Amino acid sequence: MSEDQITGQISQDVAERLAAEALIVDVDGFEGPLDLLLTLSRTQKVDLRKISILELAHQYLAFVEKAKQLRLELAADYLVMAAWLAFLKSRLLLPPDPTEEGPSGEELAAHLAFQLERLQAMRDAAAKLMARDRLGRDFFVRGIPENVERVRTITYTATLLDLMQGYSRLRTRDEFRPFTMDRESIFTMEQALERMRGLIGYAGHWTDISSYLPDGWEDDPQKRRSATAATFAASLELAKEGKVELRQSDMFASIQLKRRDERHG
Amino acid sequence: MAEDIDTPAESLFEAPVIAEQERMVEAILFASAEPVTVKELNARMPHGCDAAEALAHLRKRYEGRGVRVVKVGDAWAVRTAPDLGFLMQKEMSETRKLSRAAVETLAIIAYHQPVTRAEIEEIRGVSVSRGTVDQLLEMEWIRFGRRRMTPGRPVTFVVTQDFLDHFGLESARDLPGLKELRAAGLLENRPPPGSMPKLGETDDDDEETQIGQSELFED
Amino acid sequence: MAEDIDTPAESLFEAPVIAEQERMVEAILFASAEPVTVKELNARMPHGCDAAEALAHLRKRYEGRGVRVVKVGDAWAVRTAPDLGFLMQKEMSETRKLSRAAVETLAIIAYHQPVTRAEIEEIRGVSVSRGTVDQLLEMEWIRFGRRRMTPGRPVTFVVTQDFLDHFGLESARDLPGLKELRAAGLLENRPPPGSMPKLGETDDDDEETQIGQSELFED
Repeated sequence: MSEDQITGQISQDVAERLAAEALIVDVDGFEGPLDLLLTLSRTQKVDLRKISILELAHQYLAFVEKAKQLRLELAADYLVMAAWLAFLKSRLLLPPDPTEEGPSGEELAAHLAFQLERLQAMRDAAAKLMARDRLGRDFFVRGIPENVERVRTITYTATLLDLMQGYSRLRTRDEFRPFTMDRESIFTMEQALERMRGLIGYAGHWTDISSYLPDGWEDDPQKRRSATAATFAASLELAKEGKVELRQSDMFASIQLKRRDERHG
Repeated sequence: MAEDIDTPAESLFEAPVIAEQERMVEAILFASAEPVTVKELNARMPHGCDAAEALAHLRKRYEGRGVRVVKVGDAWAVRTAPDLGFLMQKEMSETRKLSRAAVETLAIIAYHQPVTRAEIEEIRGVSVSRGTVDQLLEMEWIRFGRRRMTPGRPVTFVVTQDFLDHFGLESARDLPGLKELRAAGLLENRPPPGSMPKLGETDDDDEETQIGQSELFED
Repeated sequence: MAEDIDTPAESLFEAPVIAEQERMVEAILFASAEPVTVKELNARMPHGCDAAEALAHLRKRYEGRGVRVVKVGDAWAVRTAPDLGFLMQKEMSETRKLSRAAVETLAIIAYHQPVTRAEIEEIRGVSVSRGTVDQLLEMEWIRFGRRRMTPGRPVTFVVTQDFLDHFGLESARDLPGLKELRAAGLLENRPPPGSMPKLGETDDDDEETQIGQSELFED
C-alpha cells in the first residue's frame, strides 16, 4: 500500500489531510489505541453504530504506517492493536474458515464497535456531568457554618472476669515480688513528728513550716514533696495534740506554726 | 407562633408540634455545611420527632427561594439556588482542573459503579494511572466499594455523597442520561470475544470483567 | 414564583422585582463567609436593586423561623434562633473498657474492703491516681467507708450495691477467693521471673507515678 493511496483514503480534501497529519504528530495526545480509533472514526461521519470497522482498520493501519515513516515511537499497545486489526481485516475479507475455532470476524468487529460506542457514551456523560450546576461554582454552602458541639458520654464497663483477672494478676505478682522498699526518698510522718517534737520548743514565734524540713531534702523535688507532706501531717498531729498553733493568711499561702503556750491553753 | 411550641424540657415526654420540628430541622440544616442524614436529625432532635415529615414541609417552604433544601444521597442540605450563582463571585472556590483521564474515570465510576480498575481500563482502553484514582479518592468523590467476589477479589470503586453534593444529584440514579445509556446497553460489561487484544494494562490478571451492573441501577 | 422573576440579563436594564431581590439577599447572606453590609449587598446585586428593602422583607419572612436574619455590627447574617441552640450539640455515647488501673483498684477494694488509699497503693505497688478513684466513685461502684482510726484518720473505700448488682454478686464475700482463682486457672498465668514488671513500673497507665511503698501502714 503506498502512502498516497492511504492518505487518499483518509481524507478527501486538504483540510482533512492536514488534520490527519496533525493527528499523527500529536500521537502523545491520545489516550491509547481505543481513543485513537474513536478519533479516526469521526472522519467517517456516521453514527457509531453504523461505522465500518473494516474502514477503521484501514485508517488505523495507515496511521501506524505513517507514524513509522515519521519515526515516531509508538507505544507497544498501539502496535498490538495494529497487529490485531490486520488480523481482523483478513478475517472480515476472507470467507470464514469452518475449521477455525473462536469468534468470527463479525463478532470481533461488533465488539470493537460496542467498545467505541461505549467509550464515546462515557465521554458524553462525563461532559454532561461536568456541565451540571456545581457546588462552589453555581450553588453554595452556608458561608458561616455553626459549630456543632460534640457531647461525649462515656460509659465505662468491666466484667467479673476482668475484676478477678486483675486481682489475681496483683496477687500473683505479690508472690514473686522481691521485697524491696524505696526508703531513700520517703520521709515518713513518724520521722517528721520525731524531728518536730525536738524543735517546737524553740518555736516561740510564727515560723514557716517549710523551715522544719530536714536538711538535704529541699533540693530533690521528690524528696522535698515527701518531706513537705510528712511535715505538714506531723504539724496537724501536733496541733491536734495541742502542742502547736497553725495559721495560714490566705489560700495557698505558706503555713506558719508556733508553739502553743501552756498559759493560753 | 413561638407561644404554642413545646419547650425542650417538655419534649422529653411529648414530641414538639410539627411546625416546631420544622424549625428544628431548618436550624440544623442551615448550621451545617455538610449534608445531614435523617438519622442524625432524629438523633439530635427531641425524642418523638419525625425528621422526615418535618423535612418534607421544610423543602416545600423553600421552593423557589434563594436557598433550597436539597437531598444528597440519604442526607439533606441547604444550598443556594443555582440561578443565583452569578451573585456569588466572591464565594467561588477554585476547583482543581481535572485531567481528561480523571473526568472520564470519574464518569465511568459514577455510571458503572461498583466498578473495578480492570473494568475502567477495559472501557477506556488504557491503563488507569494510580495518580488519577488517588486524586479522585483525595477529593472524596470516589471511595472503595465492596470487593468483587471474583478470583483475586478485586476492590471496586463507587461515588460518594460529596460527589452527589458537588454535582447537585439526589442519588446516583439521577445521573444525566443514565436511563438512555442503560436502554442502549452501553452500561453493560460485555466480555470480549475470544481473541480480542486486552485493552488497558491489567496489573492484576485476575481482575476480570464479569458481573454487569451494580445493584444500584437495577430497579 | 419562579416564573415572574426577572432574569439576570434583563436586570441589567431594569431592576428585578422585589421578591427576586429578596431571593438574592437570602442567597448572599447564606453563602457569605462574613456578615454583609447593605452597601455590599447593593454592590453585588444587579443595578437598581434596593437591598435595604429586600432585607426588610427577608427579615420579616424569617421571623419565628429556625434561623433568623440578624444584625452584626452594621452588617447582616443568618443565625440559628437562640431558642434552638440546644440542637447544636451532637451527643455521642461510647462504652469503654475500664482501664487496668481502675480494674485493679476496684478489685483491691472489693477483696479488702474497707481499705485506704495507702493500702491500695501498698498492694498495687504504684500510687493510685486521684482520677482512678474519682472515676470509680462517679460510677458509684465504690463509696467512702468509715475513717480508719490511725494517724491522719484516712478514709476507707468499700464497694456499693451498684457494684454488686453489676457483677451479679449477693455480697462482696461471694467473690472467689485465691484458692478458687487458682483452681479456675486465673492464677496460673504468672509472668516468668525475668519479665516481671518492676515494682511500681507503669505498665499501662501514665497517670501512675512511682512512689514506692507507703510506710504509713507498716506494723
